[in-house]
Amino acid sequence: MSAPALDTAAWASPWRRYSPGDKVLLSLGLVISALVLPPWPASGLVTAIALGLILGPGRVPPHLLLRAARGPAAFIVLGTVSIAITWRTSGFGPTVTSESLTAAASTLSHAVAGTSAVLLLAATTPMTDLLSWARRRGVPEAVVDVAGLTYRLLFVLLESVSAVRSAQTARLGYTSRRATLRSASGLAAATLTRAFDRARRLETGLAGRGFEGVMRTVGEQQSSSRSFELWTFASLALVVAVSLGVA
Amino acid sequence: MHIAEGYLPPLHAAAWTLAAAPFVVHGARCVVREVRERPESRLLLGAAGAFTFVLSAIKLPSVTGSSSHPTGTGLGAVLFRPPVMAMLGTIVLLFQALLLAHGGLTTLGANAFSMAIVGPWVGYGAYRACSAVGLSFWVGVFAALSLSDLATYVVTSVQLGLAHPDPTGGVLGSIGEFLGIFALTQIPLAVAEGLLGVLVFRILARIAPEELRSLGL
Amino acid sequence: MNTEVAGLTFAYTGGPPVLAGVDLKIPSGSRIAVLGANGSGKSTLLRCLSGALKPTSGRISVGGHELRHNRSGLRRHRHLLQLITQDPDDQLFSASVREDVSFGPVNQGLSEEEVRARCEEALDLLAATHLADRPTHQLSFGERKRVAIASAVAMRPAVLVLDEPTAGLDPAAGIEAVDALARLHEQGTTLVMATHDVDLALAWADEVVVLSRGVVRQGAPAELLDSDPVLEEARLRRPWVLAVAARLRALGVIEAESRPRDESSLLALLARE
Amino acid sequence: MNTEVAGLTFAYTGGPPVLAGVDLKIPSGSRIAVLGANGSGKSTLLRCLSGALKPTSGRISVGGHELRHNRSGLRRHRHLLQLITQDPDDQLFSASVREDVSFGPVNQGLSEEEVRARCEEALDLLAATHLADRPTHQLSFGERKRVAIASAVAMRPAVLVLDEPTAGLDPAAGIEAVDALARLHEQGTTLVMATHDVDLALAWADEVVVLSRGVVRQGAPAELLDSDPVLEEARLRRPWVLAVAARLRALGVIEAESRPRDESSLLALLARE
Repeated sequence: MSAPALDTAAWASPWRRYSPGDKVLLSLGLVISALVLPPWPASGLVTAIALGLILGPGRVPPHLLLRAARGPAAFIVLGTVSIAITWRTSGFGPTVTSESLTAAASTLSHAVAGTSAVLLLAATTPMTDLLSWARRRGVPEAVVDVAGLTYRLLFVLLESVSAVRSAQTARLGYTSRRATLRSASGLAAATLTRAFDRARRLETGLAGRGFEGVMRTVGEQQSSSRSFELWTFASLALVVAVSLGVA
Repeated sequence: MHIAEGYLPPLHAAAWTLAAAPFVVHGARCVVREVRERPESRLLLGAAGAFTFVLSAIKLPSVTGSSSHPTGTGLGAVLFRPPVMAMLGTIVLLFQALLLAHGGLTTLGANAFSMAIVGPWVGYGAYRACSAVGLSFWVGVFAALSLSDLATYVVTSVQLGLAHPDPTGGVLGSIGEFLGIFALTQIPLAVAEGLLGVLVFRILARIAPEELRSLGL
Repeated sequence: MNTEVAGLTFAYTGGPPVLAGVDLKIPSGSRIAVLGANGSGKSTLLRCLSGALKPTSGRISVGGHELRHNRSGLRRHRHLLQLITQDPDDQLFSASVREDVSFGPVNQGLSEEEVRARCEEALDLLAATHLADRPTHQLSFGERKRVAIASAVAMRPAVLVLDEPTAGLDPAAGIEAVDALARLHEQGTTLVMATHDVDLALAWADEVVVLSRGVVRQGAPAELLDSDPVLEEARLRRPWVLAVAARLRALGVIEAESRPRDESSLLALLARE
Repeated sequence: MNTEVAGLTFAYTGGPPVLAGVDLKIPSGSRIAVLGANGSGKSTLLRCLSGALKPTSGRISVGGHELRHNRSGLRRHRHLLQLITQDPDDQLFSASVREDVSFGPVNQGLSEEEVRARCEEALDLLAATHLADRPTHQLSFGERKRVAIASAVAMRPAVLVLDEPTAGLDPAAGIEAVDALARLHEQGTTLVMATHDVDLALAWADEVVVLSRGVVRQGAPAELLDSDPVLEEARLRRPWVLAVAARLRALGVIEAESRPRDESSLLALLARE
């Protein structure tokens, strides 16, 4: 697995300068509007606003957005198909009814809108910003520390997973089902021991830097922007007004 | 299988979040207590979280020939115990939602309930039950990993079925439908995950016996 | 078994080309050093050679077999060519050295007996027989590097591509690694070594390949590594033996035809005068 | 602030002594290279210096403050002396460069304003200011090494101990690292560098410390690294500049008093002749 596209996008986005809290408000506001309002036109509006902001002012490269959207797309398609198909009580085999199609279409539009709105937050806000925000909002220090270390170490481990896997592939480790299982277990065990080793070495490294039980740092300063918040409320109001008007 | 954002109606999303909350809060308390007693344990917990995240990038052999990935909830439960996994698993699910767009924010509660709570508890329960009736450690590991994988998928199917009842078959019909779709791929995958667990612990027993001991295994 | 690369280009999705038309001819049994600063595309070239990356265009062939990126094509290619990465821990994932070395041969579908023979042979070539029953995590860095090479050698590839085989080793372990490569060379294996060490490249290689901005120059070490434009473009420094020998030739201290390639041959020239 | 080590011995539980009576005098503001083959006890010495290991016996003091292994003693010692390990991932715990560099100063109890100033200064000294807003996981190995050094420098230690600061770097990144060390030296920081690279030690250090079998010899680089018994016992090779210069002096090509310490000074001597 290469570096997650959304993470790359988030660190490079000019929207990083906005406070994470502001972006959480916007993103969750859009998600909830899409969920509670009638799918048409709310979901369409939310999708348009979210994607427009990601690609416009958020300046996320389209190829990164496409790569990021591939994962949820598979689930959404599979899930939609299974709603669209229904089993007739009389007779056998799957069938499609107008009722099931409507249900599928409304779920599809909810999912697309909701996912786009979450992508807006994910593609413009690095995890470290969100974690510092969570710390300021009263999430327990210990939990934020563990999450921060998880975030740092997962890249260290991802790098080693992909290196070990490509070495196994080169030595024909994934050419049969048996070999694949053997390779996968070797890979998982090696990754786990490396994770322990990393933790131990980091512990010594941090002790040398004066770690005595508190993991405090001084990082980015992003204060919330009044105009960003105004724009957020305006867009949400627009979505609500238009949706209720049409309905 | 992570339920995507927007896939659950608001009431369902809220209900599953409420259902998951006590477990996650309990897990968070465990983490806070652990860290207060031994400040350096946050490094080990961070590494455990990173490992849980990365496990899903490991390929398993599957029937269809396409790649599948282990859920890892059973392995995590045996190694780190269900309460801690409730917290770590939720952190990992949040990361998967925001780094990979797998899952979502309003569906985080539902996903945590199936993957960070029910999966680990069923796996850990199976592991303890096996050792209680005198079965070998390896049977316990196999049962823990395969059953936690299956339990996770059963819960996910129930969550989806409740949210999207079939117009003719109702809730039960649609749960059956989702179970049917996933069973095809999930039963062989659960077996593969169980075997993977046995092989992983075989290797660990040789290269990391001290670590296993320190985890109480 | 000659290795040929023709018109190789590669770009990561959404990025500029990293390799822009690379041509190489690697004669059977030769020792080739690949030089280039970080970012020159060296790792990308190695990963294309090994089949881990699929080039955007161009051809790679070993012994006349062109590399095709399908299941059977990749499998054949991996019988012929093996890449050894810089960090040995990327290749050592089993509990014991013997298990690790046997991983490749077992996947090649060889009989148990044959697998054992291959392992013994590979460990012997790498002077690592005494390590066979040790757990991999107890080995020193230099020992792990030798075992990682043995793991690839056990598959009997015709071509061995090594990324920085001496990096991170203390001088004694570095000499052991170079000695092991000499045994593989004697045995007929084609060796391609990527390195930052211009002095080692000059002393060791039959030919050098200098990469910069996605294109390569291939030639004799003493010529290419003494050429100002080549060195400047690739951001390499001149091997000290060449710099010193040039001055000494100009001063008439050593003969005008003397082309020492390493410290010992330079010192020998100075002893003779 | 001089650093002194007297009668340092260390043994891991149940093992033979790794250090057997080490004495060192490190003058304030000097550059010391510590040399020794793998297994010579080099890492153990560095970890004793940093306070991570508690010696079996002997004393370590910085600026007259003797290191005591209790909470306040270790805290004071870490204000004075910082160790930078070989692998930067052992020290970088945060995905944000800026947060990581601020960790040490925050632990020192400085005000937020002062912490920010220290971070800017440290990043500037390491030529890493442009990395402050990038995530750790997007940095190259050489960049991560510079950030790890900056994280220690931000604590303004009087003594900086570095384990192999140039290992694994390509030549350009190696030069950047050495340049950064030169800025720290100018600023008055005492630098102790453990390295395998005898050529670098000769060119860079004011004094070298050669470790073998748990004991050290300390002296001038051009003398210690030119002594056959010292080199043999420590399994080190002679820096090539010394080997070549000795021959050239014998041949009368350079003056008998010439003691070049690196390639450029040797070439300068040859240009002058």
